[in-house]
Amino acid sequence: MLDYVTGYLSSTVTPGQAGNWLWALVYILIIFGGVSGIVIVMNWGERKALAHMQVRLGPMRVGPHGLMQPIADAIKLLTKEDIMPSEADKPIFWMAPVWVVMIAFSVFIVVPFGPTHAVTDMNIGILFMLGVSSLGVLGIVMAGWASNSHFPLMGALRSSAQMVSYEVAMGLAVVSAVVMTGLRGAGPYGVGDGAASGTLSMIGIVQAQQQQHVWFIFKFFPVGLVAFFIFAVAMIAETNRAPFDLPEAESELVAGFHTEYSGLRWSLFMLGEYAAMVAVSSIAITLWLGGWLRPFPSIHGPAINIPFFWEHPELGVVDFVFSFAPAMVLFILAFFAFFNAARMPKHPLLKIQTLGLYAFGLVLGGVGLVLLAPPVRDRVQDIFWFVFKIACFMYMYIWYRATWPRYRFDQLMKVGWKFLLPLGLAVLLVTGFMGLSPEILAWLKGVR
Amino acid sequence: MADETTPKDQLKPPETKPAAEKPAAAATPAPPASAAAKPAAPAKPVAAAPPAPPKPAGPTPQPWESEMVANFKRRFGSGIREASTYVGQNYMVVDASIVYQVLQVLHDDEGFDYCVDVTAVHYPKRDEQFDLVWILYSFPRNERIRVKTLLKEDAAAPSVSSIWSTANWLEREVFDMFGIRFDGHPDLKRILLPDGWQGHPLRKDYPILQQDTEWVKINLGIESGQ
Amino acid sequence: MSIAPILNKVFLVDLLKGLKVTFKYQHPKEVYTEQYPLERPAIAERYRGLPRLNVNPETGETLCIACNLCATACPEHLIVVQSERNPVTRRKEMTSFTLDVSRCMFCGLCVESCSTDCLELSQDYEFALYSRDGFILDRERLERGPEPTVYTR
Amino acid sequence: MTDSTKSGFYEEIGSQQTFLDANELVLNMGPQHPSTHGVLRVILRLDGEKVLGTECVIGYLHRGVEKIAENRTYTMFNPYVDRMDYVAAVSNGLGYCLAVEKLLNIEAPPRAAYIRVILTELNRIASHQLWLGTHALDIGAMTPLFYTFRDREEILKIFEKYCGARLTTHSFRIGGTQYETYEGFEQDVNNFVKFVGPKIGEYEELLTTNRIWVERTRNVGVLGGKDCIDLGVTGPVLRASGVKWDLRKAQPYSMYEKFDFEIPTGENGDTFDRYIVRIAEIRQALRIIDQAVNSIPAGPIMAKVPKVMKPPVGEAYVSIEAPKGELGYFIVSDGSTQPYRVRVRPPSFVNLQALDKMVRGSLVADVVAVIGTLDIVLGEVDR
Repeated sequence: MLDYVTGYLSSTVTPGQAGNWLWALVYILIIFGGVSGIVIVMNWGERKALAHMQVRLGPMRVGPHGLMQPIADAIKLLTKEDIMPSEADKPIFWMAPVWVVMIAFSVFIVVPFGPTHAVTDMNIGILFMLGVSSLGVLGIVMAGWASNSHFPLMGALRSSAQMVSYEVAMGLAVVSAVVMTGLRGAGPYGVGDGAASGTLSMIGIVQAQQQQHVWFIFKFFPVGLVAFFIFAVAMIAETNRAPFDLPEAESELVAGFHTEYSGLRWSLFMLGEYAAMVAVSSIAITLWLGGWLRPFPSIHGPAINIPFFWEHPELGVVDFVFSFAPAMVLFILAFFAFFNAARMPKHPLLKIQTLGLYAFGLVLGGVGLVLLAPPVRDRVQDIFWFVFKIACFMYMYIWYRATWPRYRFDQLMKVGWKFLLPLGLAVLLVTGFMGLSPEILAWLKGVR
Repeated sequence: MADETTPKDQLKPPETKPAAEKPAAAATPAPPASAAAKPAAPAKPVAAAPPAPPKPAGPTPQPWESEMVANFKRRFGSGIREASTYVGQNYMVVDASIVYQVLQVLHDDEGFDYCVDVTAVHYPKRDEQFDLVWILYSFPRNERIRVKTLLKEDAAAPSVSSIWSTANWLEREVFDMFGIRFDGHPDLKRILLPDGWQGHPLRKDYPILQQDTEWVKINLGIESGQ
Repeated sequence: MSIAPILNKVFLVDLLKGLKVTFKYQHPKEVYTEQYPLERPAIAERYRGLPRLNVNPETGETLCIACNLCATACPEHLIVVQSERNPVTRRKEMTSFTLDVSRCMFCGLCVESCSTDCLELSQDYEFALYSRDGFILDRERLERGPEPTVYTR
Repeated sequence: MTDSTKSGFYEEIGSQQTFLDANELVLNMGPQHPSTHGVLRVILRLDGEKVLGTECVIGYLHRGVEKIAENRTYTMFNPYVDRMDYVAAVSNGLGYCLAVEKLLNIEAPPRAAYIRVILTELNRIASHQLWLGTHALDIGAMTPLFYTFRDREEILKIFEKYCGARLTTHSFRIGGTQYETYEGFEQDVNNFVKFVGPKIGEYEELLTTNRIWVERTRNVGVLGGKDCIDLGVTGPVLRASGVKWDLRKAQPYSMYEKFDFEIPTGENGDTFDRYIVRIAEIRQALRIIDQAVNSIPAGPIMAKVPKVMKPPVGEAYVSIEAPKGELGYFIVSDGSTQPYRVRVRPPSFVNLQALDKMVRGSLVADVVAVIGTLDIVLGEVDR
């Protein structure tokens, strides 16, 4: 058994590719649990971060600094009365949240948390992701229709229109990234040491970035950046988050498509929404931000040739230093926990909470210590960087939500069709042109 | 609160107060009393206009002399029953038959382009039960004027919503509260009270505790809204 | 047409400015929330809270002279003062005093009308009950005055 | 959706066929809706998201204030007016007191008038801040709500220290004010003026230049000056349409003529202009407060008022510039201790009437923005 495990751990392909069904199942379970965990943390984090941006405290009562709040919420939602409107289309009403969650999670099959840490690696991975994630809108339309109520219906209609519009711009941005994988990195900022073949595989895309020694966000600067920007905007619209949260615009449509939902079904919608946020963030990370690669992924070996950084004599040291990052982040979190525990008001009622916060800090510190151990340190690198990037994206989501007003429906369409779509086309054209420019230049020379 | 169950007898007086307090409040003049006092000054401002007011102290309405009033008097003759100034505020009392023309002229020719308010006052003891009051303001003249007319109980008033759109809701409110109908109003129905409500609450013969118990029973499913 | 507005538009300066404001306020020092039962709010001296009947601190006798002015002044008519004439001193003495706080709007007119220092609106604001009956305060409760809630687990 | 047609609801509402040969969608916005600011119910007739017509159903908060007034003495009715426009209770009280003073033919002493001005202007700021927060929330910006409420809290603290109540203050009495300023009042007010100036800059940073905010509010709910006057719309809504009219200047009351301030006006009469006008009004109010608090005269705070108020027979209409618009009181006295009739001219009620004209042909999201920009308080609409 142990041999089996270690044998797998040293393998270089994903379980899906290896045809290793048992490990695939384990991965599915881990991803399901992990993404649910991210959603739970995000739930707490969103409420806290939003609260602090709004000069509030957020949840403070359930556990120290409200750490237990998501769990309390979950218990409350699960034990709530299950209300189904009498006029609702019952099977569809029942199916809609399940559908949303199912779709949101099936996307994660191809998300590479590391070179081997994915359920499978399809050769059409990115296509699969785009295709499956856009099926999520079906659940929203189902919910809106089945509720037999006007607000949900309008929310569903808005949602479908919005998703369809932004799929296009999103697709164009993605295509430009996919094109980049096939370019040898020529052009004005051309770098790289080999001819990468174009790929749609998620892992392949990250490996292309590794080979070309550049995150695609910086490739053909600012082309990659603009493509990323298009994707980032479309991504927010796809997941119905502020400032594009029209389908559930609270002040207009009460709660949009899930107005009639409550309790468990509602929480499934929330789970689906947050999982979808994580999913599209992972696409963005994979395509533009180097996936599981750490920052400056190429500064570690002698064959370095990155335009932004000069040659460095102690290249191995960089790798070494970065390998401490996971533990450091956990130590910082533990420090914050201790710091806040020490700052807790001295009040007999808060004794348990203070102790709890100390314990939480200890747990974080302990995990950090474990991550210091060399074998774990090496193994956890990829996943850590991926999750860290996801966390940054989640923070951005919260930050936007706290700051900006909401677009109106027609303006949303305008942004999608009149701004992002032409920009996406332009980016695609420029990407192709920049990639091909040496050949074109050569051809032009030949003509002359 | 330990004592919240003990003094059961103490609960009684406040509980029964709404009904019992009316006579007590009548020590200081209450609606019945003031209504009874009405005959003493039946047509208040109109009767009070002559220089011998019932109260010795306080300001009295002075005749309002101005070019505009002279114009109106010339044009409508005795239709302008009174034009006075009271505490620095001008008002005209106009016959119900010509009030629409007067208001039209005020809007079109005299520049009273802003209808501040339409309201009514009920004098049940009077022959013409209602004072209908239009409060107008003129932006160019920076001047206010009140136009009043006296209405019999079942008489309809002309609607001025064609002159000032703002009168639409204000007239609906007067209809709702006093039951005064407005001829030519585009959509005369109750505005603050529910559609099927019986009675017009701001009439003086509608006591403060009265309610449409039937409506409450049907629509709210409770015995009383109080 | 200067270039600055165009640049502002292209580089999303207007949006970033907003982000800066919200980011700045994340500092824990900016938090404005009061953790209510732990932190007691500062109540102004003139606060109009739960009514109280004052007694003479030396003798413990009520200061109320049963003049009924508060009951007359109350817009909601929620004060009922009952009194009887003491045959010895020939003065009116208050026998009962009830005040229905559930209908009180804390306007303070009763306090203004009180000819002695008896009736007062105290600084107590924590008065929540499960039944409306408890809001009808009798003389004993009013003289006892505010009973600040003590929070325990 | 088929079931709602069965009930006859569409027929009742008068739903018509749209050009695509489909039924209009009748959307019941409210009375329980996050952004109808209380219990306003708007029946929207929609073609898709486009508004074909609206009908306001109001009265859910009707408490019969005018009837109550007829059964209370002049003094006793004073606290009730606070409950109409409860976010600007001080203004309500000022209007009522001025109206009764007019009937009694008395005038508040200068010190009282100054205190009244300070508190009313503070209340105007509080009202506008609350409006800004909720309006921004309607348009989707969550955060300004909390910033404005945080700053409004400082005003409420001053109110609490001054008169003992935060919201429904009942701070003015007929003939003056009941309370002398507390120790440190001037200091508090001055501190507030200094404190809130930069904060307004922050609201503006979040909203004024923000492209989403501008797009959401520009050319939304446009109301021209002529329409405003025809519809009787007053207050910031009127001024945003370019009509430079403010009762504090046009017919000064309570010594407003002594203060130096400007009337901010807009040009287009759209939602954005109304926002700009209100923000500018907060700044002007700060100016007035600054002048008033630094030149507050000494002297009595109460005129000689009879214990039992019996205004002579007569009637008077007095109006003030409340944060929402012209707030008028038409009081008829029959010489007794109780008013014979009190009519309140509520700015919110009249302004709300313009909703239909403003949203016809726009989208559902604009309805929300326009309801917000009208700054209605349902306590005042329904009274």
